[in-house]
Amino acid sequence: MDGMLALYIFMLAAFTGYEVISRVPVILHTPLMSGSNFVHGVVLVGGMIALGQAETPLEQAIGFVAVLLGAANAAGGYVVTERMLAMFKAKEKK
Amino acid sequence: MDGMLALYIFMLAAFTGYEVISRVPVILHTPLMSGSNFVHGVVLVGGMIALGQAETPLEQAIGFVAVLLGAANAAGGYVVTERMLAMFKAKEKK
Amino acid sequence: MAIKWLIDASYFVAAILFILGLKGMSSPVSARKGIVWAGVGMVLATVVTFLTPGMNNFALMVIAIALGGAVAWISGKKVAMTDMPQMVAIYNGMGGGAAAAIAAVEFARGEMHGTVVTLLATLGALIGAVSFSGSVVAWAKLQGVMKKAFRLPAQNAVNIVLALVTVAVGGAIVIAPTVDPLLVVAFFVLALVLGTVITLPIGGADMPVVISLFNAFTGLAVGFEGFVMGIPALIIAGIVVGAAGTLLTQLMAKAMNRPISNILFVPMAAAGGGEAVEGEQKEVGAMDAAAMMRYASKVIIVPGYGMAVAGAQHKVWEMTELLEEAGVEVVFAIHPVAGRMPGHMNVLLAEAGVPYDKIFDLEEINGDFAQADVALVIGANDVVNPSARTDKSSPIYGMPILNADLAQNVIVVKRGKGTGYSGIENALFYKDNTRLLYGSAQQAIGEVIQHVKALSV
Amino acid sequence: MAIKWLIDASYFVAAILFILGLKGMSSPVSARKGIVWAGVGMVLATVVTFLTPGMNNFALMVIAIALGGAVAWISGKKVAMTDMPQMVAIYNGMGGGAAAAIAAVEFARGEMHGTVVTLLATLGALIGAVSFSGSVVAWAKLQGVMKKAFRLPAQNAVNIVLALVTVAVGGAIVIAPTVDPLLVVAFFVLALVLGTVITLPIGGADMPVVISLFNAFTGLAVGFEGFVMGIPALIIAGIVVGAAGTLLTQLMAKAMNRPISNILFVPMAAAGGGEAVEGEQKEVGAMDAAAMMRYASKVIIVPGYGMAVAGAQHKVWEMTELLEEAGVEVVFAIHPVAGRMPGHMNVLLAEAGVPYDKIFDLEEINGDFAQADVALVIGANDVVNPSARTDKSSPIYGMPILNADLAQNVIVVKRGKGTGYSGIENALFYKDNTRLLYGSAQQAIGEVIQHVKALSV
Amino acid sequence: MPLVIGVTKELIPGERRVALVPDVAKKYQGLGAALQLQSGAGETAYYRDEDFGVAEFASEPLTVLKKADVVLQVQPLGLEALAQLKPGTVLVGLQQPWSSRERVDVLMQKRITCFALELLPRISRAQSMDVLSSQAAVSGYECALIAADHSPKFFPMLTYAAGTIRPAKVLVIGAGVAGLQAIATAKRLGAMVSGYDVRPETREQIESLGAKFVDTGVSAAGAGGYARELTEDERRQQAEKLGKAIAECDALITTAAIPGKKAPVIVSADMVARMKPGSVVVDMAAETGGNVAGTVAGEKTWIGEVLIIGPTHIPSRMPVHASEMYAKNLFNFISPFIKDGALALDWEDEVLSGACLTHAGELRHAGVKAALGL
Amino acid sequence: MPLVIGVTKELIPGERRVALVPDVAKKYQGLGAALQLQSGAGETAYYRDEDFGVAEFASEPLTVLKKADVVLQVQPLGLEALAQLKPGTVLVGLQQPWSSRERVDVLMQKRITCFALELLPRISRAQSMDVLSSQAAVSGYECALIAADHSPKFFPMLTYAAGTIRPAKVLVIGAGVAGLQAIATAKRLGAMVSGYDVRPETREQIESLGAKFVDTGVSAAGAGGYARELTEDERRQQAEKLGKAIAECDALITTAAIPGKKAPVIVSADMVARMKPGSVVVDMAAETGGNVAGTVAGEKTWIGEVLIIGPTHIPSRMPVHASEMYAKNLFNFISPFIKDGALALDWEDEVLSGACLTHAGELRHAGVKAALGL
Ligand SMILES: NC(=O)c1ccc[n+]([C@@H]2O[C@H](COP(=O)([O-])OP(=O)(O)OC[C@H]3O[C@@H](n4cnc5c(N)ncnc54)[C@H](OP(=O)(O)O)[C@@H]3O)[C@@H](O)[C@H]2O)c1
Ligand SMILES: NC(=O)c1ccc[n+]([C@@H]2O[C@H](COP(=O)([O-])OP(=O)(O)OC[C@H]3O[C@@H](n4cnc5c(N)ncnc54)[C@H](OP(=O)(O)O)[C@@H]3O)[C@@H](O)[C@H]2O)c1
Ligand SMILES: NC(=O)c1ccc[n+]([C@@H]2O[C@H](COP(=O)([O-])OP(=O)(O)OC[C@H]3O[C@@H](n4cnc5c(N)ncnc54)[C@H](O)[C@@H]3O)[C@@H](O)[C@H]2O)c1
Ligand SMILES: NC(=O)c1ccc[n+]([C@@H]2O[C@H](COP(=O)([O-])OP(=O)(O)OC[C@H]3O[C@@H](n4cnc5c(N)ncnc54)[C@H](O)[C@@H]3O)[C@@H](O)[C@H]2O)c1
Repeated sequence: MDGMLALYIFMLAAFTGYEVISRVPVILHTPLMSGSNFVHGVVLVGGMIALGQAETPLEQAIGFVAVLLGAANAAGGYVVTERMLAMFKAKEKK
Repeated sequence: MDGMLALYIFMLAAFTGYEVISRVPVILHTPLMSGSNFVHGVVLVGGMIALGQAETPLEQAIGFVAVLLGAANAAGGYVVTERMLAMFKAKEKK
Repeated sequence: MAIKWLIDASYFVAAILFILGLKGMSSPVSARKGIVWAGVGMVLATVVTFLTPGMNNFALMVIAIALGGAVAWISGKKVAMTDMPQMVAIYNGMGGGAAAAIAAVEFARGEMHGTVVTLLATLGALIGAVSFSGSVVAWAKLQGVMKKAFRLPAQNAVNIVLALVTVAVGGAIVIAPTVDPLLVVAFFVLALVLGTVITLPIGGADMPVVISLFNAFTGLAVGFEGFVMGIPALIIAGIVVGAAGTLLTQLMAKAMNRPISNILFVPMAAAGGGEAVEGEQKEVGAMDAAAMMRYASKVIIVPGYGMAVAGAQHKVWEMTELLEEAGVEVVFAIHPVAGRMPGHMNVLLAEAGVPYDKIFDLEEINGDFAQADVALVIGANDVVNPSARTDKSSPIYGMPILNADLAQNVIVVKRGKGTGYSGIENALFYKDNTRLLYGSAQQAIGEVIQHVKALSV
Repeated sequence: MAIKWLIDASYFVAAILFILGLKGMSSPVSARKGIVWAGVGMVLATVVTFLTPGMNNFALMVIAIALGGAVAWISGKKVAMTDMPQMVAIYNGMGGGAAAAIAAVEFARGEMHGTVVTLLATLGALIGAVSFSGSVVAWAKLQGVMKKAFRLPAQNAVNIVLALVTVAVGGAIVIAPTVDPLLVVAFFVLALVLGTVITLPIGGADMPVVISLFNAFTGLAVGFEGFVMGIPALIIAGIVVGAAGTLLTQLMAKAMNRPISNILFVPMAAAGGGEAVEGEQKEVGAMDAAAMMRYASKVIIVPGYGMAVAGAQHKVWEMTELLEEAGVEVVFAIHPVAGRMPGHMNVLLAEAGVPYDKIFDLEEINGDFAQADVALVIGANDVVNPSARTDKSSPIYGMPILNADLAQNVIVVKRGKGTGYSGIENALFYKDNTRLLYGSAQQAIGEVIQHVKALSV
Repeated sequence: MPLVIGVTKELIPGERRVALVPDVAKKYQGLGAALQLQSGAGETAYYRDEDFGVAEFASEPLTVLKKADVVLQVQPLGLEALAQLKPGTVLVGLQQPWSSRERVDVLMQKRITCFALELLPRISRAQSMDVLSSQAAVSGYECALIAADHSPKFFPMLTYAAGTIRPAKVLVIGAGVAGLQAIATAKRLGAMVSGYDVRPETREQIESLGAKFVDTGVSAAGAGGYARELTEDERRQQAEKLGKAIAECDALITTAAIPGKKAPVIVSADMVARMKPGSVVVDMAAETGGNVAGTVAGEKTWIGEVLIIGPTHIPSRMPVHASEMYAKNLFNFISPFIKDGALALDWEDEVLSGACLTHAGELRHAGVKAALGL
Repeated sequence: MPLVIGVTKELIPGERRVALVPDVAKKYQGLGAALQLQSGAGETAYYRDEDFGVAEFASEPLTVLKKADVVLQVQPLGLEALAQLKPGTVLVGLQQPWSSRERVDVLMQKRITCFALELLPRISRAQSMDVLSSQAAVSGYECALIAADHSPKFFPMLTYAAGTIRPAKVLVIGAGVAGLQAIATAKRLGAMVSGYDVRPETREQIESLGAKFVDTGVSAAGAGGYARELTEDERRQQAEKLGKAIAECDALITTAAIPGKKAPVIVSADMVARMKPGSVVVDMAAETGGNVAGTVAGEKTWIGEVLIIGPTHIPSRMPVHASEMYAKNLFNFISPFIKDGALALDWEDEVLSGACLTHAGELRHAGVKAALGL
């Protein structure tokens, strides 16, 4: 991957990350932390590919751990975030 | 350039562009239009490179036009924007 | 290698500066800083480009930059504030033209590698050329060079056919294994015509939106050419502007209450008469009303019966306090017969807690309007009707009025076209420097408050 | 090829969904939609990954996913609301661990190409491992598994030395032409220890900030591993989370009025006592106060002398109106001796225009507090002091009080630690369900208003 | 010789206002007019002779009247006083034009140019001369204070250590200038105020002051901002709906007058009887017969346990400001015609001619002519 | 036989309040007490006999006093009335304990258990029994109304067709319960209000009502929320600064009292002389001598062109609510000791014992003892 392009992607992704949450209310800090925690659960995909390419038992073992942890990150992150956000069920305007 | 990466850059740049101005007051619409007009004046750089690589007189002529127009875009865009924004000189709080 | 690295790094920094600059420009507080940042980025990018290895034609380059830059700089400095929109249009058109020219150079060199690149170059050329000719037309119309809106029979059909043909020719270029000069020339001509034809029928009131749209176009074109030439700074700057410009166009159209499609496709029907009728009631949004007052030195508020009907006195006072915190001088001008009983306004302002030393009567304040940046008329009508001064046939002739019309700007808050107690029209509402903020005073001032707050961070 | 295309496209879509999801989650209005979008992106990315050509170990993969996913899902469902923070910590740690593990697999395969890639892999491994062990410690402390804050002598020095050594070992790996397993193992061990040592001394009150920091770390680590493996979706998701997480960490630290450096480096000195003292005054920000009320069904406002001193009555009424527009039932509870003269509150509320039918006296309203979601106490003190009910030695013993303490949540607006007329402490301010909103009432309620508006778009 | 403007102490007992105040006196002098005052003319309104600037003072009112070219007054001059005027004198003030044929005869006979400010056309330009409005504002304010002061109850809501007192209910009937002012004042004091008027446009006006409108479904919009008289049927309907509102209120203020006519009786004895003990009624229309059955002008009467107050000379209760307003109104009316110390009446001016009762021996006002049967 | 609670019509002329109102009467009955009332007891406060529920009525006050176990009154009973009481009767109300040694002697002699609510300890719990506070609230409100009603000027600012009237300046001296209420009421009416008090903490309280504080640099913070007497020096300084504020105001309301003592004279004749013509002074302390030199209790006097009003029996001007408040205060004081129709006084209770003047033939209150020289 071209280093310069990677840098641009990095820069733009950082801007995007910063901007999309720049006006978050305090009350959402924890849910948002949890939500972004969920998003990086996509590491699961990396783990899967690593495991998929693993050949030695050591690689397989570590790969297995990677997938296991990644899946836990994704699944747990989702459930917890979802539960926290249930508090904000949009109230009907009377 | 890797097409997929280009797409990602495109996507991220679009997000960034959208987010950074998403809360602009109406009064700034025109200055901001002018300011973003200035920013794409960077086309000047493209023009310069095109002209720099031009060989035939035709290429040189078109390249010359490209640089000329690009420079006008950049210079004019800056001046006009600057003048419009001078209205917003930060007022001292009494 | 070191030079390559320096150039890359500079482009990178320039891209960041552009983004930060745009971000800055989206708030009145940081707008000036924003343009300066972007400017620094521009200078940086331009300067390092000279270092690019293997370039020729430096003399031409310098001449072109000096010429284009100087002319634009000087005309930009000289132009009257009121002519700004057309200047933006013409500079933008030049950017589009530049993008198209770059594509043309690439076509001329016949050096396009791969379908994707050709596709992008062609797209950029199309968009750039349309933006170029369209912007020139927009400029001509706003500048008064071209006087009348001009509409073909079956305008929309013509537009569509022309667009399809142009795209088809573009497609042919992309598909063709080698570059056919004839095709290219035809393509550019078509694109330029398309831009012209699209723009011709659009009325002056809608122009800013269209200019913004072309601005976004140019951004895209620049971005595409950036892909073609492999310069990420161009890509980023172009696409960011393209996205920002698109959003901005939407916002502007929304602020004018006209969907973009309307502007482009049914211009004469809905907005046609706009330019002809002189002295219209010009609307203003709460955000702009807020900005006008927030950046004023002196605001005079003229409350009337409408403020009483709306019960807006508390909001009005809250707004006043906010403006004063921001350093604006705000006072109240009470007309002797504002409202429906002697002291009507006094009762309400006292209820809201307005201190007495901010309240002035007609004789005390009438001399001050000329020095006021904004006169904010809230639900008052007869008491600021200039015809009382001159029109002997008017039922209110001879009544002294508050000289709100002498203020730099007048903002009138009212619900609609309702008249006052005397039932007559008010010329003040049609004056050049008057803007109407529609809505019940309570709610309208409430919105103004929100925006004043947003401006005072 | 088609499969490759499908996978790439899916990753692309997933990346967009992640960004949109985060964006959604930053506003209460769209937060739930946000997590769902992100969830869809996750499922999409995971499913198409199975299609990646040339992969093995599918059985292991499925088992790992099923196992990890199921355990996490169930524990996430079961955990008490109050234990959420530690759950976030532990899941986040797992993400960090996964990133580190991926790096480990790559090291094990010895397939690293080029310095940059090795550098990124190592960085990712370092950050991921620190985040892993640190998060586990954070979890343990919050869960009560690890009871006491634990501080090494010369903690900061130890931290720094350890960090330097780890980085040095990492550097050695990057520079070395081939992967040295010993070095790698040492590196991981060091990184894990580092995370543990950093986190151990941090007090419970500061934990959320630290967890957020580790969260940003994990994001970065994932992003770096994404580079290593060439999966843009990982890069984007990781870096976006890294950036968002960094900002969030700053915001959280700011909301707590503690610079991040303080939290990490001088935890015992400044915040040490935090956990020991029971019944602290817990602060709340205007935004959260606004959200608590905006999403409440019933709010009872208890004004007192402080509202009079601040002259906040107009703001209070404005807030009330906003809340009512949002569907919240709001009433006023006037204590017989609130203020400094009979009818003190009546005069002020009347001035602000509060209708009489929203004003209730002690006998009428005291039964309603138990049904109220929020009791908002504005500059009142003695009249809501529960010791009047029970503490015979108190100078206010025997005075009937408003049962604000029975409300679900209590928000108290006051300027600081000032006592009321009777000069005594108020146990209400230390209750579990009480939050203090510091500031002069005028300004504090003004801020609340702004946030209520932001929540009611 | 400059124009001489004469002002006496008011001759009617109980009248404490004066038609000229020092500030305005200076303005007349600025226009070149000379002042002829009775000494102590402003006394009852707390204006001192020495504050009037350069003026001639006489101790006898008749001396003043004899010398003046223009006489400013508040209450109509009696026949004896009129007899003292020079023929052709200009007389400006309230004249009760409908009340006395005899006085009109004398005015014509002596060829007095008499302006009755009751007749002032109610156009925008004339608002600054409108004494009815300015004095009504004073009256409305005063009547609300009288009601509050005489009520045995608090007007505002009041929570005190042993309980809560609910705010008093105040009803104001007639929402002209005075009625609106009464509403505003009672509202300021914290009462729950409702208002009632036969003119439908008053609903919005009443509500603009934060009060409630009592809707009876009867409308009596008349010409020129005045109300017309109601039919018998309308009265009945009005009475029924109003009765309920009256029975509920703690204080009632009535301000419904019809210019030149006896005030309509809107509140019957029966309605009063249904009021709560301790209620207070202030009948601002007492001087022209009263809106309430049982009102005695100038007295406090009890009907059962309801106190009915029929105040007279209400603006005189606030002589400082009432005089100031009155004097300015008069000045705005007459000063446009004083130039360089001379009077030049412009009969083309619709306000001037509209307010003219008699001039050059003629009765000029058609309405009064008709009313007096001339 | 149940406890008999007796209430008479107040015996002092001008007193229109009554110590029991129907709502409270029902509460006593709910506690098992029987009521013995003089018929028409509540008449002057618009309460009717039939509203008091089941009660025995006598036409003579003395009959009531003879039969009652507990007597509730507003004003202190005279010697004649005291003579009618059964020995051991409990007497609750205002007693003016410092004013008459003779009455105290009779109370001791007849072994009357007498509670003087002036002596009530000013602790939080006792606020709901504090008649001084509740009646002061009434007085403050009334005095502001009296001032507005008597002022020849508008209190609020008022822009009318011919000009603008600036708001009146009102100064309130003494910012206790009554003073604050006067400030609030004058503020409501739209006046520009300032307040003054020797206690420094009143600055914030005055400002909390939107009024200005007049700073003289003298503080007289005393114990228990009461003010102490000032030294001669302090008086001078106060006088000087105050003089200026007084000269500027259009209406002055004084409420400074020191319990059990003659009210301090704060406004000298000289200060009054410097006031503007048409100014109004309402001296709420008139009954205890007045804060203003020249006040005559119960009368309106003119000093030059300044009107000085010394109202007495102020709460009686608003008998309905003043009685309601008073009666509730009394009920809150005595009812905790009435159980199942019997009285059981708990002398451990600091409020009860603190408010006790005489019991079982003893003078219980140290302060009064000292003051009367016993
Ligand atoms: N002061 C007195 O003693 C007195 C007595 C009688 C008559 N007058 C007469 O009353 C008039 C007073 O003049 P003015 O300027 O105060 O009032 P005005 O001329 O009556 O005008 C009132 C304006 O307020 C607007 N309005 C009504 N409700 C509103 C709401 N809820 N929110 C926002 N705007 C609202 C109306 O326009 P929209 O309907 O479009 O909203 C109208 O243009 C004069 O002509 C005067 O002569 C005065
Ligand atoms: N009603 C009467 O007739 C009367 C008469 C005399 C005495 N009292 C006594 O007064 C007390 C009344 O109780 P209360 O609860 O109304 O008041 P309070 O007990 O006096 O408490 C006032 C509270 O307001 C806060 N405060 C002051 N200024 C403020 C500002 N600008 N913004 C926000 N908060 C502010 C103070 O805390 P901070 O300093 O931390 O801000 C304080 O905790 C009772 O004890 C009562 O017995 C009443
Ligand atoms: N345009 C101008 O220049 C101008 C000047 C002054 C007054 N005005 C307007 O003229 C109107 C009348 O003012 P005014 O104060 O002189 O009125 P007024 O003294 O003539 O009457 C008082 C009020 O009593 C009402 N009324 C009469 N009969 C009634 C009945 N049977 N029941 C209930 N109400 C009854 C009238 O409608 C009027 O509102 C007002 O709306 C005022 O604003 C206009
Ligand atoms: N804690 C409680 O339960 C409680 C109950 C009732 C009243 N209070 C407080 O007690 C205080 C006194 O109340 P009050 O109304 O009975 O007072 P008061 O009637 O005794 O005196 C009226 C006011 O006059 C002031 N004053 C005295 N001499 C003065 C002088 N020379 N110049 C200027 N001002 C002078 C006093 O300071 C006081 O504020 C108030 O602050 C009140 O809030 C407390």
